[in-house]
Amino acid sequence: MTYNINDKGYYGEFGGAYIPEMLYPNVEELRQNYLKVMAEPEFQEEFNALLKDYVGRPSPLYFAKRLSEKYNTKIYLKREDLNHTGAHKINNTIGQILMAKRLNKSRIIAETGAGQHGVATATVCALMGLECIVYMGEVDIARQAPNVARMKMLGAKVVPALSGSRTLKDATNEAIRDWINNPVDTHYIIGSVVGPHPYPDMVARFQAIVSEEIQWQLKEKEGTTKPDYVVACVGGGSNAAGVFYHFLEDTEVKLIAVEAAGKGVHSGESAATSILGKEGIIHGSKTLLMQTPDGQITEPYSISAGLDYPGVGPMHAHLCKSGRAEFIAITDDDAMTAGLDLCKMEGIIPAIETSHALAIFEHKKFQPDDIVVVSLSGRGDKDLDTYVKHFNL
Amino acid sequence: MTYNINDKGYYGEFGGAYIPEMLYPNVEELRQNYLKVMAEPEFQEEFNALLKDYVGRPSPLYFAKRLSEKYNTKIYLKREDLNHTGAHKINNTIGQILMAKRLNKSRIIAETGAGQHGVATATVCALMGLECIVYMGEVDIARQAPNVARMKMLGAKVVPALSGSRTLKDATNEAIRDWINNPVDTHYIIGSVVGPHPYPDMVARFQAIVSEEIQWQLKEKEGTTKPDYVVACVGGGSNAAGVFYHFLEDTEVKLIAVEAAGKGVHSGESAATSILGKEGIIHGSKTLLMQTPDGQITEPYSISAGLDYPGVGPMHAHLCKSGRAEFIAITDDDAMTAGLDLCKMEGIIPAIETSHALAIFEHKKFQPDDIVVVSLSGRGDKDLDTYVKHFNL
Amino acid sequence: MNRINKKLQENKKLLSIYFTAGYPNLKDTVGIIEDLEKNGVDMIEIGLPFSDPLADGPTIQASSTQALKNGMTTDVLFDQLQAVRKTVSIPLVIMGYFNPMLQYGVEAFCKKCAEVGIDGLIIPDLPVDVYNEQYKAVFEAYGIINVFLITPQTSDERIRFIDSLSKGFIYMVSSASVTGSSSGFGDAQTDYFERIANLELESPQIVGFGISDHKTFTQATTHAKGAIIGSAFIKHLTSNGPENINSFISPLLRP
Amino acid sequence: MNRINKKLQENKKLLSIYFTAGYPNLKDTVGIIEDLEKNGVDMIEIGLPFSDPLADGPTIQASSTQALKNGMTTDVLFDQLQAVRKTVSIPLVIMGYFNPMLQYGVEAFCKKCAEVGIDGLIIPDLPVDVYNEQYKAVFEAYGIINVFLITPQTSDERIRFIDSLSKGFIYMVSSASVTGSSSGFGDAQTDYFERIANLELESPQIVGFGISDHKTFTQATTHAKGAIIGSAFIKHLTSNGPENINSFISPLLRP
Ligand SMILES: Cc1ncc(COP(=O)(O)O)c(C=O)c1O
Ligand SMILES: Cc1ncc(COP(=O)(O)O)c(C=O)c1O
Repeated sequence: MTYNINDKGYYGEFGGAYIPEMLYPNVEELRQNYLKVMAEPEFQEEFNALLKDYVGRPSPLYFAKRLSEKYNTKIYLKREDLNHTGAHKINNTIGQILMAKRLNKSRIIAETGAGQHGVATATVCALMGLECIVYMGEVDIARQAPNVARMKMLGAKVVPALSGSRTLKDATNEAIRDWINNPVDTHYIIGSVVGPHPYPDMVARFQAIVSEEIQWQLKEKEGTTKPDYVVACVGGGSNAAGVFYHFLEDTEVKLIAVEAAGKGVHSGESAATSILGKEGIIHGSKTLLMQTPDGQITEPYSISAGLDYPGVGPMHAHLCKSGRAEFIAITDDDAMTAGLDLCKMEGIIPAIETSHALAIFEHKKFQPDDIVVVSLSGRGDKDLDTYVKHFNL
Repeated sequence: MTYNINDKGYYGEFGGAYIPEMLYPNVEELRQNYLKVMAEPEFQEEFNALLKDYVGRPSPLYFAKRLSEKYNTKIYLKREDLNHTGAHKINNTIGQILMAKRLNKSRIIAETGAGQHGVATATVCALMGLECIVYMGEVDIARQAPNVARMKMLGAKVVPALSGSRTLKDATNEAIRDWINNPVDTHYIIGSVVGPHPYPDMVARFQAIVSEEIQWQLKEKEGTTKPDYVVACVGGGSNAAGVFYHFLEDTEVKLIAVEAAGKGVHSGESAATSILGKEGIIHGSKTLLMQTPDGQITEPYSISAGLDYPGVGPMHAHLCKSGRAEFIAITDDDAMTAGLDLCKMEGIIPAIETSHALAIFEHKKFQPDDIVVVSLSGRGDKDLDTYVKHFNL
Repeated sequence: MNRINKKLQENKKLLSIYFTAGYPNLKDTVGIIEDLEKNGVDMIEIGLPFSDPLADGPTIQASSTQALKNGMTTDVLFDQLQAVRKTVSIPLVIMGYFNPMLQYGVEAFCKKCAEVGIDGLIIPDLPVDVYNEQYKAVFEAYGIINVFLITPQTSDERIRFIDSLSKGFIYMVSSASVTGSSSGFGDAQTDYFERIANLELESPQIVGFGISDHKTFTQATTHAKGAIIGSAFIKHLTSNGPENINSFISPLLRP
Repeated sequence: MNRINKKLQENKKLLSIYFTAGYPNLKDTVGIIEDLEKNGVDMIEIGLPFSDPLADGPTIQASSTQALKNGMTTDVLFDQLQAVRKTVSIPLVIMGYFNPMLQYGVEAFCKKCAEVGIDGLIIPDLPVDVYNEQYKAVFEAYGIINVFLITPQTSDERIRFIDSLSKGFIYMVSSASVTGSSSGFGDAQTDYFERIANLELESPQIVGFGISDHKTFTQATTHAKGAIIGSAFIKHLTSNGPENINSFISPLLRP
């Protein structure tokens, strides 16, 4: 079995491009070009130079000494929080903005949940001097205010999504509508491994740099390219796709995907797609999603805006269904506690999304000589208000 | 002439240790040990490992293409904003916490203005499991709220300084008082190249990594280790000390120090010490400071909390008086405009402190083939409110 | 012969109306269908509401949200349509997104359509290729016509491919947009309408998106066989309720 | 002979009082000095207020801030003291931070002190070594005694060095703290007092910091020659104004 995409754009039975005809030319243009463009030496050169000099890659692989002692195992944190703009999201937006330029697009749209992807998109648009419109759910605009301010400073227009649960799913709908309305000059920078083929694969490839680095960094530190476990939180799944990528086919490396259980998986306020979801179509992709028996998409809930999404990318649907990755759901409370714990133990304030992944250590026991790499997908500056309120600091 | 410190702890006529006898044992202990400890291979190893794996060094030297085009010169940005915690300040706190551990101190105090040094100190204390108390002016607590929240999350106690202008100077007074009251178990992590000898030199040495990197990074990019200009904002001067350090004695490299003019150098609301200051003693050091004819220290003003200090470190007093560095004062408005300009042109939101340095390009003309390295000393996440209000975003 | 094909043979420009099932009230569906036919409408698209109608503008979105709140589901819709063929004879098409159909089961869905007398389906997010490879056989087994969309961006080559798969009419999206976006047609549309006419496709075309009144209906049908009105009719329902359909339709047909 | 040295020869425990010049009101300075002498105080430290008194606790800080607001400056203080020796004969010491003196000019400052009859200076932030290397000659030229501080952390070796430079008394800081911090003395202080006594220094010691009443005065002067009260007196001034100095001093001396 392969865990990568096939040439029809599917991971196992998941994926594809379930898009209205209005989007066909755009998506098809991208599908025909993305691999070719990415393979161009000049593209690679420009991409890698920006990752190095602008984003600050490689991001460190940091051995968390005190955390490791506490949980009696070897914990490495892959420090995507140190990237420019503060999360893994920028790896993808750098790649996509270069793609958009090669496709002669002059106008960029994006959806955002936590605002990290919005900021990362606004950032690369400023860098390239392109117009930028970011759709963001009204609820997320309120709970991720610092990122809204950042997008505005970067010159992006932030448009509130007012329908549905007014979170990431609805922002994505609005972005797709914009794209339908602007089919010629506009590139849609999707922020995760979701959406119609070739987006999941393209985004995963741009994020794959993360696991590529983990391999040589671990080699330097532990003499092996293989961790025992790789742990990542999953909203749409781009972060997990990035840290899993180069380990997908090597089943000696165990993959753990952490989802948001919200107030509890069966509380009715959750975003644990792997448990609550069924096969279906969301945002142009066949995948697992939370839905009513009738096929209406359910409004998810998580304290973390970036995980508050009723689907997962098709890669993850496949990893889940095939058993390749273990899926674990972490509640709001457990995530928050793990986040604060990292602050106090290691001096790193994680994004609440990331805190879900960190909670793994209270939920699963590892062996003393296990090498566990956790993706520190983002920093928590955007979440200070939520943390402060939660803990009455 | 030398621009470095002499063995009595002076830069030219500036420096020394004008401290109450109560601080003598602490400062003397430090003076006797700091060079020895820093020279130890294990210290170097631990310091460098943390800078690499925890802080994320080397920080990129980024060629700012669009900015360079706009100003028709070659502008490189030294990306200290990408460091863990978001500014150059952490270079110093990593060094000092290792020093404190070797001196068997269990309790750490610090002053902070912008909150960056407070966060950087709280961070390394969390990392090492040490108690941390940060003094911060009441005015700064209000205008740098995100950093206050960060310190609390990191487990530090933030104590408001209520005297004087309730900014950085007063926070420093409070920290010194704390140290007087706790002479045995406590190390005071000063956040800039200020204070009694050996602090200015010790902090400068910890920050010197920045110019060390600039040398080899520039060699890679331009084939020379020497920029034509190095530009940095100066509050106490640690950022400038770091980027100047390895160029101090090479007068082919022109040094530009940018101070905060506030509402105008002669408006009565300014922090432009090099123009408004006279020789005197502040916080244990003989240096330039803003004062009344009577020797009372003047309350400074700047929109930027980190530059809102009535003195400069003795190294900078010497660089100023000797003419080795050019000192330029930038108003609030000009700094803010330069900051927003960087957002829109390069996708980087700078700290307001840093924005002062960036304003240099509107104030001084460079040649097309000049290589101008600007220290991007910190990111602007802490300043979003101030920017948003200033520009009505 | 399918009612759609029969209707397409009539020597007239066809007026087709879209509305969202279960809107404004859950039980309005059949009444609206009957009234539309009585008022001279040629064909009806019954919208099966979806939580995330990403090809629709605010008007149809809002009507879908309300319909779902009212309790509309796939089962309820089929229940309501159970006896529709006792009173209605014009072609009926269900327009909906693919996920609800997938959950119902595509075959079960087609079967049920056939049972209650639905003639065709418009599924914006079921791409032509997926239909062709996976679902064509089922649709044909139950005699359900699948209606494909084309847009001004669709290449001639692709249009011919779509034409070759079409068994009824081609849904010609007037401009690149979600529903309810544009008002009136400009030169770009005219060029597009003429370009398509010149292709001399096998399938007749019915224009949708942006048609709201007699003028745009006339413009749209200069070259095409008919036109579909959606958002404008939903707005009418929102303002006037389901009782006064005549006041919307009659000025369209007899201005 | 300097008034300080003369006073130190008296066979009694000396009570020295600190207050901030210009506090509570700008013109209170001389009146307070006169009253203190009248009430039996042996020596007075006149605080020259400073904007950033980093060795002082909140009480003295606040009095300094107020004094500066009242208009106290170095010039004003010397003006006020111009005629003080007409009415006051006990030793007078100015206690202040170094920067205002530096701005005045250290030599000019010493000269002025000598002119108005100031006997010594206590400058917490002028370190012994700097004094020794740069300012000793000037102080001695004008007959101004510089008073050095020692603390419980000061090593014996350093204390002996300080002793060797002292021309008057050593200011023995009772505990490691800023002014106004502790209340009462514990074992640590007693040990420290005894340790210093055992060093049998040349210079007499006067204890400061943490003395507020007859009890602490007695404790402090068991081994030392005298004690200085600062914050407690400032608090008294704040509460009772400059008129009732007797009510503070007399219970100290005659409980
Ligand atoms: C820090 C961080 N981690 C994780 C995520 C989840 O997204 P994804 O699963 O696509 O990585 C987000 C989304 O905003 C994020 O900001
Ligand atoms: C980003 C940044 N730059 C510069 C400064 C000024 O301090 P220094 O001159 O010591 O570098 C500060 C102080 O907080 C700061 O946060």
